[in-house]
Amino acid sequence: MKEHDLTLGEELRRQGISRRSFLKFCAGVASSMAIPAAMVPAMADSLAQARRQSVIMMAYQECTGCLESLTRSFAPTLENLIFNFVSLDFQHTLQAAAGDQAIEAIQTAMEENWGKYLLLVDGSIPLKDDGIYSVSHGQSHLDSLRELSEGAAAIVSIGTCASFGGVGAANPNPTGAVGVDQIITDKPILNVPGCPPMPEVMTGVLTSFLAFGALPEVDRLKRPKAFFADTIHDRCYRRTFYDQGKFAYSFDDEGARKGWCLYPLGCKGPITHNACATLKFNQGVSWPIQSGHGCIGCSEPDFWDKEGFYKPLSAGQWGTAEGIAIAAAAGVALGAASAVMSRRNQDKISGGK
Amino acid sequence: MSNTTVTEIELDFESKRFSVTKPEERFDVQGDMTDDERIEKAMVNFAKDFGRVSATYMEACIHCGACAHACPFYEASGNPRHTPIWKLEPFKQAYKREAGPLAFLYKTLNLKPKVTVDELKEWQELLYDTCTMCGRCTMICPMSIDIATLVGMARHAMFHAGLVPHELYTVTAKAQKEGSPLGATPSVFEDRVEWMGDEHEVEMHIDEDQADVLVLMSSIEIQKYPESMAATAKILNHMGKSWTFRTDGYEATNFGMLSGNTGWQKDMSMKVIATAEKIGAKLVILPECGHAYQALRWQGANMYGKPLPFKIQHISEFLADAVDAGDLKLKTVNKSVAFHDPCQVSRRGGATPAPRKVLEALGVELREAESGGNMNLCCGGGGGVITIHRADTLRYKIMANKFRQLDSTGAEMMVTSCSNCRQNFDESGEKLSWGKDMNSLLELVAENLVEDAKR
Amino acid sequence: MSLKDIAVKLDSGPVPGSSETTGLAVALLREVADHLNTVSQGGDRQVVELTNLPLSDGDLQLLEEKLGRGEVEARINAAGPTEVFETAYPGVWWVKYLGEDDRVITQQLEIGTVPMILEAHREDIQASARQFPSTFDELDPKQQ
Amino acid sequence: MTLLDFARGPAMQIAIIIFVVGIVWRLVGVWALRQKKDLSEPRQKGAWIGGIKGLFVHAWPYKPFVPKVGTQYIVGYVIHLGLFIVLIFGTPHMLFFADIVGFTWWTLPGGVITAVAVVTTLALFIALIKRLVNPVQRMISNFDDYATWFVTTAPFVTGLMTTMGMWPHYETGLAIHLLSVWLLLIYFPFGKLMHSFWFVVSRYTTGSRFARRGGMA
Repeated sequence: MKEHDLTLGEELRRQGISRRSFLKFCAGVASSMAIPAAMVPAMADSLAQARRQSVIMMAYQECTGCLESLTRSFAPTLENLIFNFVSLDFQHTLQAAAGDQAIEAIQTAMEENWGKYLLLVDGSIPLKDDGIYSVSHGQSHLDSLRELSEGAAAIVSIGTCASFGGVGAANPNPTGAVGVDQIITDKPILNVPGCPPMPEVMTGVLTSFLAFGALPEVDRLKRPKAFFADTIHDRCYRRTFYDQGKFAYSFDDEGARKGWCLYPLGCKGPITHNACATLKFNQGVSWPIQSGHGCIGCSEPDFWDKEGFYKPLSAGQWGTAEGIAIAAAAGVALGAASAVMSRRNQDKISGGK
Repeated sequence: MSNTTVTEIELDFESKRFSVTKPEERFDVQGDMTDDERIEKAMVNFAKDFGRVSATYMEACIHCGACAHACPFYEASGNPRHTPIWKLEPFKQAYKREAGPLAFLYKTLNLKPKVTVDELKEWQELLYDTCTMCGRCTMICPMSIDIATLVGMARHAMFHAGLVPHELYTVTAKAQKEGSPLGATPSVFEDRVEWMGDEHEVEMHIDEDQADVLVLMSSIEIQKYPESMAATAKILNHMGKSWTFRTDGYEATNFGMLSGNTGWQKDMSMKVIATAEKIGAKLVILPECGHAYQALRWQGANMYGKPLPFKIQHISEFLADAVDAGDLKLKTVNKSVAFHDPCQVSRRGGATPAPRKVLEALGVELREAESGGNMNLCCGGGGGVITIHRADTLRYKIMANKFRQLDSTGAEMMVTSCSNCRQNFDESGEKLSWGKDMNSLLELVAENLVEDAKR
Repeated sequence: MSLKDIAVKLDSGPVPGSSETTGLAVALLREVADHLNTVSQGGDRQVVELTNLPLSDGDLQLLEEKLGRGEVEARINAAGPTEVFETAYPGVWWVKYLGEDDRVITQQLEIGTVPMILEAHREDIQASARQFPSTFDELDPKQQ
Repeated sequence: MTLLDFARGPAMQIAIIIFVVGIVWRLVGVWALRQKKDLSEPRQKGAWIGGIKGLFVHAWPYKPFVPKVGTQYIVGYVIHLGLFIVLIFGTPHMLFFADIVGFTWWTLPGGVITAVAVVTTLALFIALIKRLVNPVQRMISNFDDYATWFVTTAPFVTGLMTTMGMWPHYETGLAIHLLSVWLLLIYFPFGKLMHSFWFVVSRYTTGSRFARRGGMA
């Protein structure tokens, strides 16, 4: 366990990585986290003092999309720096071990780093029927989460499922799926929602945890403010078109070709907090709005159940023409009834005339 | 105030206008009823005639307060209580609570409290003393609400609840009992007709068995301006019409309508209608009286229950038609004239062009007052207001405005075709030293008839 | 709207970014002017972050035009390439941190004597001081 | 369920149902009342022409009244036109209706809508102050008048606050804005906002009644 005793700075020097490279990494992280560039040297110093961190990553009711996304970080050479430095002690999908061996690995990692390890969770956790709908190695994920969280220093929920229940919790939520923070209440929890989440956010969160020894500042949904403070709409390069009243009304009209605002096509940018507009996906290649599709609000709770991805925000459940007709008929009935009552009253008054 | 009904107060026939002799003793509450009974009566009689039209008006108000600025009473007093729509407040409240489509909600949730007798007593002044039902408020109302009609309905309620101002009640009760509100009983009427016939050497027709034209008179004219009878006779004779006065149906005024007693209103109208039917009249001529026109021309058939078998014309309409037909040869009157439109005949009656046609035939220089014609300022005496002494101060103020309006035309001669307006002008003119007379259109025509043109 | 209503068309697709300017570029130039004043009076190095801002392509073009190119150009190979050039205004540096494939990770305007990434740092100098003597060890004794 | 989901979902549905039921209820409740036929002989035929005329003549006061109520009418027009412009030509608003009627139409830039909304809100406040200060209006005002003012003004204020980013969270602002509109819809049938229907009925009624008599209204 000699590796665990080295600081990150020492480790870097041992690997012959220059200060320049390290600063570049820090500059990249700082930029993505909106940390002032002037703080980069201080951040680098602090990070250099950090010790190797044990990380356990659990996959529960999930689709592995989050992991796919995380492994496509913005600059693999730089990410390697940090991912090489954490000790990923358990990750079901990536590791070679399986079955009993894998379970042993978890036990070992837990025991050795009790109270210190960072628990990353991917996927929602079903609560219904004692969590029977999602089980690994005979243990329900509900029990697994309870057991693992006990020894964790902090928990990071990766993706919308782990954060808010996500797809699993979509109406009618057959498994009673919920996010981590609805089960665990006595640990520091950080949510990195998104379907998938942005890899840069994970890098930023890890770096910040290592550099400052704590999870970064979060908003009311426990999302790191550095990435989730602004809405997509606030940062969108098409925002000026919104302000000018230039919109695309179908995916094939002039507005769409000219790259105008997608609000009428159901873009949820105004109510979605995420950093896609600045960081983009796939190593900064593009992101949904740049590809001509409105934001579907995947980093917000219940994004599946917001009346369809293509319904404008200002529209909603107005009902159906039949419903309105029924309401009108009810109105006619009530009106007629009240008029009949008034007429009867008049008849009574004028002596049954 | 007393609950005793006193109707036996002598009328002051010598006064400049007709009312009771001892106004200082007031009996503004009639009958022996408990408060609950009064409310019950009020609501029942208010709701009785309520229909789609009145309900629409009750629903439509947006409380913008514009009507105040059209009301002669508010303009004279500046008192927000005199805002026309406010005069209906208890009834609007009752409508919402008892009769409107949402009455159920209002009642069960008690959103609109029950109207009390004290409120109604308070509103007596607003519904009778300060409203002539002139309808000017409808002209300014952005929702076009016919407040005057609603006030009329509110008066139905007030009458049956025994909450009519003393004078108006007295006059009305007398009219119901004696056939005329001001003591013009059939025998008095007959006497005066004969007197006028002798005085003006004009052939009078009275109680003819058959006639084409039945002529009515208002008791104001019979008692105060009897020359009207002579003038009418003169013109009809001149035209060679078959006409008659009838002692069994001569009274044009309808205090049943003014005070709010629909039953009495019907009695009064039916008397005239029956007479006209009896003598086979084709035309009933109404005298220069505004509310008589409203009562018979526009409400008569509704009282009768079917369309009337004869035509009804206000004397000014009759004269206008005669002018059109060339039946009247008139001398030219070389004077400038300002015409005061009686609300019930012009704005609410629709006969606005008639007097103008007649004046044109007389060759006068008609000077229209600012806000004249259909927009005319009411004299403030109609709707029974002139009988009510409490209303005097405000009525004089209104008249002061009225005088200013007419004087600003600079006309030499003032003309109207409503004897109630006329008595108001004459009485107030004396009080306020106006120094001018209000003349009758009818009499003006009669005076300037070219007799030798008789066919 | 249902899926059927979404017209499918094979096209070159929308052009990412926009050639229009948003006014942000002008605001940035003002910020640079402020920083230049600070640094010229002996203040610390100042950094203007460009990546976080929703700059349009037009904005970037405008910035490049206004700032121009100066005397120094450098390419650093540390954890991937980094490009540095001095603008036409000495002391105003344009720094592009690139990933593999020369893709921009983050770019900044640095106002100061030398950009941070270009300097040789104390830790690295110390390391080279420790390492340097080994160069002698490997020399052929004959040449000593 | 977040506040916004509630506002876009059940709250909207409930509000629209109450809105429709209430309006029809109140209109039918009046129209189904008895109306005695007027048996008097009309002076002229074609009373309906007078009714149609009545719809328009009361859109602006007759000349003698202009000095007294002209300003009030102008303020009223600013409020009504402002409401109309913001409601019909604001893109998000148009999309709200488009979702119901199935077609879109031309809209105004956001800045113009914001400016119109600001002017309208000011006019609403002027109207409120007048109501509080003018003795006539203060006397005849009741709960309905103030409630109506509130439910009309609230969507403007919340909408402007949302547009200008004055809420801690846009989505909360949007939700509050939507809820304020639902409040308006729910209150609509029960108060004087119904004048949007009654004004037609009432003006037509008076116009035709008096055209029949030959008079003017």
